[in-house]
Amino acid sequence: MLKKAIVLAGAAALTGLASTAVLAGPDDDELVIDGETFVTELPGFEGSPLDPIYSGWRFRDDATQALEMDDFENPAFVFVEQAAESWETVEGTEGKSCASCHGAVEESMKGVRASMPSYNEAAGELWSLENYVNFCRTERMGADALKWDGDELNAMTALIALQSRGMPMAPVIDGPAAEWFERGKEIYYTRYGQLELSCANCHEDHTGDMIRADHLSQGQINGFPTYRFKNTKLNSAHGRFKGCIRDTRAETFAPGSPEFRALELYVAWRGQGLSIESPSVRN
Amino acid sequence: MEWTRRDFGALCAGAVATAALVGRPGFAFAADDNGTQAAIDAFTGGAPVAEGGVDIGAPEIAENGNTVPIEVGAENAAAIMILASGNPNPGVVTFEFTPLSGARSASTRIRLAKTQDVIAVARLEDGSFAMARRPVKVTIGGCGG
Amino acid sequence: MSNVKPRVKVPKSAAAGEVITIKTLISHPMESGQRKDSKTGEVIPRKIINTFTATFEGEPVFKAKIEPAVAANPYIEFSMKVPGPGTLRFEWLDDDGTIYDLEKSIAAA
Amino acid sequence: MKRLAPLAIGAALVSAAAWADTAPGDVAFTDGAVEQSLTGKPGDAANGRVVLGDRGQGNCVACHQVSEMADVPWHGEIGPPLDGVGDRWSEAELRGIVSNAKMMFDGTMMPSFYKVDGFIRPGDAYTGNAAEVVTPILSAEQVEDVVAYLMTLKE
Repeated sequence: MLKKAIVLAGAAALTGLASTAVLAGPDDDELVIDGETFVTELPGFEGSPLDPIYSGWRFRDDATQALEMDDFENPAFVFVEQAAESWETVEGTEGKSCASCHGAVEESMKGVRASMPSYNEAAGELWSLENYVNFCRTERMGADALKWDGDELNAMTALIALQSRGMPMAPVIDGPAAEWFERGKEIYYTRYGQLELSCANCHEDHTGDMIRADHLSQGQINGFPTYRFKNTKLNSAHGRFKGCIRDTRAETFAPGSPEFRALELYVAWRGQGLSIESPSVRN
Repeated sequence: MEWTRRDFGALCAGAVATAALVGRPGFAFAADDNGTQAAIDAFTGGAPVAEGGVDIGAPEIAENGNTVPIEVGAENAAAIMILASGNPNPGVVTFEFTPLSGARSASTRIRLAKTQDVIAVARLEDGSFAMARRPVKVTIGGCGG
Repeated sequence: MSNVKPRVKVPKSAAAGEVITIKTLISHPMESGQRKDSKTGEVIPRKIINTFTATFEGEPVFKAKIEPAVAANPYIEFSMKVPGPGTLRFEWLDDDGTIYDLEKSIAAA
Repeated sequence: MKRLAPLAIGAALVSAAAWADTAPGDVAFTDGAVEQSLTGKPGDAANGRVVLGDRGQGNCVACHQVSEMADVPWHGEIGPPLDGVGDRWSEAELRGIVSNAKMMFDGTMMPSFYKVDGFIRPGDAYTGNAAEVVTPILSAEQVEDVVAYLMTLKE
């Protein structure tokens, strides 16, 4: 007898029908990983454009959801393991590894992902987690910067983000971050490209609706980096932003650009309070 | 009739054995003849194939054809071959069991190029063959491009 | 990623006669041989994990003959009836001839 | 009056030999509707059906359900179902909505399928690169084909 969620008994009559799968909204499933229950739904906070707030996990089907519920079955973890080796590996001219300065990733990186992206005083700009990693590489290790949204950098941010898994998203948007937040908000509501679509058109106004065969989520980023079936690798939030904007028949911004860092801050704020799921699994 | 995607969860091909027509000659793959029948023949050596007795677990709708979880099982199976009748090539994977196997079932994740029937053919320990098929709808992306 | 890495999940201990679930996953692109390079337009040669085997103390437990239609980062899950304490050995055979392997010991419960 | 128009245009075609498609910038909207055919000839409803369902063309079913197109998989639910639109709207209104729905429905999410200006960061199709020249998503002929198909969707 087969045992998985994917073999739940169901009606056999469905097979002939081709189109229109209708599901208005998220499902009711509970995300539990290693005995820990994750917050995938919460009421909107004051000023929140969304109420309730949902994790994208709630919009995926059972088969996709199941892969995130088991760290072994979650393919992202092979890349996390690779990054764990990189963490200990000396690279660059200074003879250092990440661990040389930061020690055990489990200790030093705990909670870091929760406040990303964050304003960096010294740099005078908003930095994503990737910026911090590459700063260490180029300025402390004497190593080359890793490519934005590339496999190696996404694996490293996944390893670091994992140390905050289960903690609430808690970006800081005031002080010097405020202007970045405003810029991100402006981008979120701008109707880009020849299709003239903003993030909000799909992810705010049509959450839960089907766009062709895709079930629209709120576009939250609490699961990034995420392993996607689409390209069978880890994807950064910026990589995902780029894909969405490209699909509006627009000239995209580049991963790592100030525009996408601003957008990342704004979208992180829209999902504040959601549990960090990184590295998540999506379609 | 209104149904939700959630309801698609999935179903066991064992429970829909009616969909699994078999019996070797005349098992036509007219619409999707990618060599599926030839692959079955190669596996069975042309022996007759019984209907049912093989379970296939798969999502009713796969959110992305690049990674479709699938599980097959058959009592007393020595080997189970999985075929994708609508892929460019039918072969997917063949599992071989032994006396040390706990259950005669296994799972993996497969690529399906489009909506199609997944087929599982089992060679049982007594040398006979059994087979089931199960439709899987494969989604396409939401936007253009 | 060139960094091919196998993972296996097996209970650390089990009683004789117990049926255990074995989960395996190897990071591998499973290049199907049907994809074209987006820049050159040339077909990217096939390079997949084509065979997976599991043995227990040298005795065969399970084998999978794999085609390009198995998804990238191939995941295989199966079960074993534990004969007693001993060592499981897993091997993944790449088209290029490389064998990736891993061993896991099971203690008596 | 409307019914006579094709005849008149047909006659004009015979004499003028070459009818130039109305350029995207020259489409005349009246209360969101476009009276005049963009091509000067009737659309091909069968091809319009293809345009509606093809992801590389109109991909209209990404957002709209069409019962008559049940053979085309996966219809979205962003916009209203199109069943019966041939009764609810005139041909001119449908032509206007397909060409530039924002002329009829202010702020609508529906893309403008026959428009080449006023975009923010327009791209070269789905490459993510900047567009050097913006061409309409659908050609004048495709718009007319879509309109012809939509006119067949009667309750």
